[in-house]
Amino acid sequence: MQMEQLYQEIILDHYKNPHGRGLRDPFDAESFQVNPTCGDEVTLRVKLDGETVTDVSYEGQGCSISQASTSVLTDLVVGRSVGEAFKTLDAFTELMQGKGQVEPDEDVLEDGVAFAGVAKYPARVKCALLGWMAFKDAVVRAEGNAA
Amino acid sequence: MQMEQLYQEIILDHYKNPHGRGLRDPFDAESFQVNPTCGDEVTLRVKLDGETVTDVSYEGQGCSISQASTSVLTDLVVGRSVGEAFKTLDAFTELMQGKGQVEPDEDVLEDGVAFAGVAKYPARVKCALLGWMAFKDAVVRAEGNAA
Amino acid sequence: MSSADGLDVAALRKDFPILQRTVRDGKPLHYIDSGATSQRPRQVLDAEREFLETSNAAVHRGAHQLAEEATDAYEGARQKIADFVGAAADELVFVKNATEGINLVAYAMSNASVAGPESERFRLGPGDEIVVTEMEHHANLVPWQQLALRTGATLKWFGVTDDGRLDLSAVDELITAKTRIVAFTHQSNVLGTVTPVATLAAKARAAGALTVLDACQSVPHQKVDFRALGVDFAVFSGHKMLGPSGVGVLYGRRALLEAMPPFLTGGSMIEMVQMASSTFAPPPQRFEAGVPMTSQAVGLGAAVDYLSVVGMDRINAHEHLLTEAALRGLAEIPGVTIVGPADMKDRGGAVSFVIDGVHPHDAGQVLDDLGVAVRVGHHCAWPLHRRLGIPASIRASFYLYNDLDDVTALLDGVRETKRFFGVS
Amino acid sequence: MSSADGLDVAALRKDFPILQRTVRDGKPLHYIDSGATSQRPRQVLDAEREFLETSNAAVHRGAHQLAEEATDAYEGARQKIADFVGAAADELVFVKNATEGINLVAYAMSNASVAGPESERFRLGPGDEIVVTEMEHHANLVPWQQLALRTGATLKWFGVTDDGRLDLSAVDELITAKTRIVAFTHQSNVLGTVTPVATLAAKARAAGALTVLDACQSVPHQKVDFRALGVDFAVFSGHKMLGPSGVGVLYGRRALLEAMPPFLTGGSMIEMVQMASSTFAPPPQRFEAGVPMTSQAVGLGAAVDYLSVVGMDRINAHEHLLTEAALRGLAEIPGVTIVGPADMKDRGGAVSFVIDGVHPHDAGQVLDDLGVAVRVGHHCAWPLHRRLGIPASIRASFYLYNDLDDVTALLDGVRETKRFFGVS
Ligand SMILES: Cc1ncc(COP(=O)(O)O)c(C=O)c1O
Ligand SMILES: Cc1ncc(COP(=O)(O)O)c(C=O)c1O
Repeated sequence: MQMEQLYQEIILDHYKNPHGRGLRDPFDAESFQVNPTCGDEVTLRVKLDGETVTDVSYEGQGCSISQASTSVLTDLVVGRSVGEAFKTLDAFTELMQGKGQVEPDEDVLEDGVAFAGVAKYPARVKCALLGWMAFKDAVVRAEGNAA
Repeated sequence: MQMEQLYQEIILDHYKNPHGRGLRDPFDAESFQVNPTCGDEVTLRVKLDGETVTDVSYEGQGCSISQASTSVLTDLVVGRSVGEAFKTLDAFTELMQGKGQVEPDEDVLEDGVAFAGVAKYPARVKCALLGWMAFKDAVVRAEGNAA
Repeated sequence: MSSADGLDVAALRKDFPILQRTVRDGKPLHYIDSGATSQRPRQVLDAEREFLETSNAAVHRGAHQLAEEATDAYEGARQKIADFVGAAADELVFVKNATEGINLVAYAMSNASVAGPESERFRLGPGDEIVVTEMEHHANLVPWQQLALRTGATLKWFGVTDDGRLDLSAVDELITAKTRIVAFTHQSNVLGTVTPVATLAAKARAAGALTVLDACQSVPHQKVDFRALGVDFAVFSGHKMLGPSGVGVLYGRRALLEAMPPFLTGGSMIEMVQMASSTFAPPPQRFEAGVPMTSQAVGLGAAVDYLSVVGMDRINAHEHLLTEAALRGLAEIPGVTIVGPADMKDRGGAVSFVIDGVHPHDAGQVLDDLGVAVRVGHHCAWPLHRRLGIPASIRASFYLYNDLDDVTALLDGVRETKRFFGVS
Repeated sequence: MSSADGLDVAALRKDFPILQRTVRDGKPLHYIDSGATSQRPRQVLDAEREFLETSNAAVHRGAHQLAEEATDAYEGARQKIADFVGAAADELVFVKNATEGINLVAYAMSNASVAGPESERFRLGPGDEIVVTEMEHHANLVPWQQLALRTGATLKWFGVTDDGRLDLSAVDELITAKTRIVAFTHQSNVLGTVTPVATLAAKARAAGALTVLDACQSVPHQKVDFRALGVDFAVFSGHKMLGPSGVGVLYGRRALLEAMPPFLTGGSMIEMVQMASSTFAPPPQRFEAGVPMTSQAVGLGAAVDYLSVVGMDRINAHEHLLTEAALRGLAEIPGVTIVGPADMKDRGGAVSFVIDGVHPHDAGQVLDDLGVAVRVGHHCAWPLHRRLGIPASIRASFYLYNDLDDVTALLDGVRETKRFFGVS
């Protein structure tokens, strides 16, 4: 059974006890993302202070992969600069789209390395990226609003 | 070579020397028919006198089969009653759609029996029926006008 | 060994090469996803290949021997399929899938506004109403939304009851003199629910509305006779009934097809073409623009032969048996809720369910790891899932090649899923 | 034995089972009708069958292993085909045939009037002009006539010269600020004429018009690069390039596909669906409603592999050699007139002609009786035939599996036709 490789303890922990969940005010921009093949959805808000991501709050419904990866996202980006956050986002995206061939960097991705197994299941990659897409979109909107 | 069975002398004769060709006045109704797969076309007029077909005149372009069968048509219907003409039409249609299994009745079809070989070539059946469809349509129109 | 219903499934399964394969490190494949697409027996694969190796040519266009043979094979398949669903050959239009068939009708109706007077009855505008149901597959919903958008007509719908039946209580408010189209499914691809087609068709007819039946999930699984059902149009897909992908069928009553304006235009569907304008061939050619899916039609003809030899009644009885076993087994597992009718009344072989505390996607993953191929998600029936208050579901859908082993594997998989995610 | 151009036709022919058969009482088959549809090598048949026997499932819908493999195979084919025509994978939409591809663009443009502001640039109305040519296949003419009818736009066209070239003398009157679409063929399926695509595309671009290229007769026969040609949209069909029937391709520049409203609607092309309205997925999914022609896409991928291994340049050179031989041979037969360019400049391997005193249908019948399969009629280019003053023509169209024997059989057949009908 390869399920243990896919569903690492870290993933199941984040799924059962998600970090930063709930929609909070104030925020600079909100993004709603949906996975059309399964109906999973997430609404995510970001609050920036200059170049710093000061809060990420979210609500949604979805599988353990999508919920846990959004929870991990908040750990990885809140308190960091937008530049750093986007670097992490790129690293996570690369890992997910790497078909299991990409070696994750634990220094960058921390708990995110637990998702390495997802990359072998193409139908689940979108789940893992759902919250991250929402984050990217929300930041772009926030910066657009500020400009 | 089975071509001699398809292109009987009678067909080639009618093709080279078509009977009743040309559009004539007076007429009661006209029909234009086209074979969309090859572009062959015929314009055909009928003149009725009560129940009698007194003239069939036509013009068109097409292969030997379509031209010859229209020529044979004029021989078979002019001077006959509409009822008789439609019986001949039914017999000819049955022969054409019979896939080579129908035995033609020479008493009814006269020169028309020469087309028996056409029934084995499905793509040519429409050619043989083109003028006959025009005749049928024109008579229906003529009777519609009269009514 | 033949099952209780007289179907020798073990023998049948030998006809389906893909069912011999294993998945996920050597596990036998339990393919319980035929509602999405069915597998093909070698008889269908062979028929298509034989056609391609002997008679392939452009149909209805050539005069040479290959073209004659190809046209014969293509039209022969049409006749065979027409016999199978109680229609005449010239009432069947080959399309690429059922989705295209529904779109064809919807676009022909908006095209009617720029076509001749013969297509008057297809014209739609503000004040006119289109009625669908809340249990439709997106294929029988979105095209009507778009038609409403194009024409200014209004879209209305039948609701669904909590136990997954069509809510007919408002039928007389829904189907009225304003109604122009009633489009509904014969069998829900999620719930398995079989709808009262004849009743709805009669109501629609009395109101002067046209009916469009989505027969995607009925034609593969039971004997269907479109004339007897009294519908005006119906669609189904080849790939769900042992046939090839890339071919589907639109049925339309002859008088309607004759009056209906074309949809896709181009070669083979014309009567006369000039630079400025064209006229069109009679049906079914009018609706088959371009070189068609020739070998696929031949393959679908072979699929219909295969189904007929096995017998639709026996197939239906066999699926009934499997569905009943699955429903019974699932009901015994704590935390599992059936989505749709829990009994066997007016119900086909799609069994959808949810597991408390486990997202369907996660359940599907564990099942897949055990070799059990089911579908998870909203199954292209998102509004239905929203209505039932669930984001997604797990669907098992049976066909003639499934057996009680597949049911057992499913039930074991559900238990293992619960164990894995620690829910009880 | 390899021919002068280095193509080992005898070896290639062994890959095509149908070419081994005989017709009309044992005569070897000379299949010179590839312009209508091509034959398929066993490599293509095998690829499709292997897919169906191992990985068949509904693509983009399932999460089980079969669905993963099927999706990979389907998207892998898209990538392969994209590489073959100089495009990115997400710029290719799978359609059932080229005809559907052209209709897709034409309907998307009329749908733009009820879509959001992002599709503004596709909207068409009175005063706007659509430009086509007099040498178009009905597939690239009738959809534009219908679009004009639906929107009130005006249809205009380039004429054809007596020697079968596009008459560009009026180009500046035809392509103006009013022009919204310029739709034209890359290579005439009747005349063999190759059109100056880059020139026309540049003119259209300068005028702010969109170009739609009918590449049905170019992609199978020469190296084509849509980006390099600078067209906005292009279409071609699988069945004309050794691939399956039931699959074709629409190419569209990414930015255009992204802004274009959908055509067929239903499953797999949506983003969100509610009862009253829906939003749509990004391209190419937005344009692929319903379960697609999965195995056919895989087969087309295999066809592209086959063509690439043989080499498009060698195929082109080989057809050049056969065409030249046919043109030379026909010119020597009294009473035969070539329809289209009589020289090899900007010319592909379709050779159409008429015989004085013999109707093309009758000539086709004699040729067929001799085992020579050619097409007779207007070849879905009726206005072109009318322009050239002929009701129909005889067309020989060559492909990689033809050889000089086929040319000889054609020429002998034409002579026999004349003898049979007693014309000299
Ligand atoms: C130039 C041209 N355009 C369009 C088509 C239409 O292709 P299809 O019938 O495969 O859609 C053809 C072939 O029939 C063609 O030769
Ligand atoms: C009930 C129902 N309707 C319509 C469809 C659409 O069929 P297709 O995707 O073959 O067009 C399906 C299957 O996906 C279905 O189950």
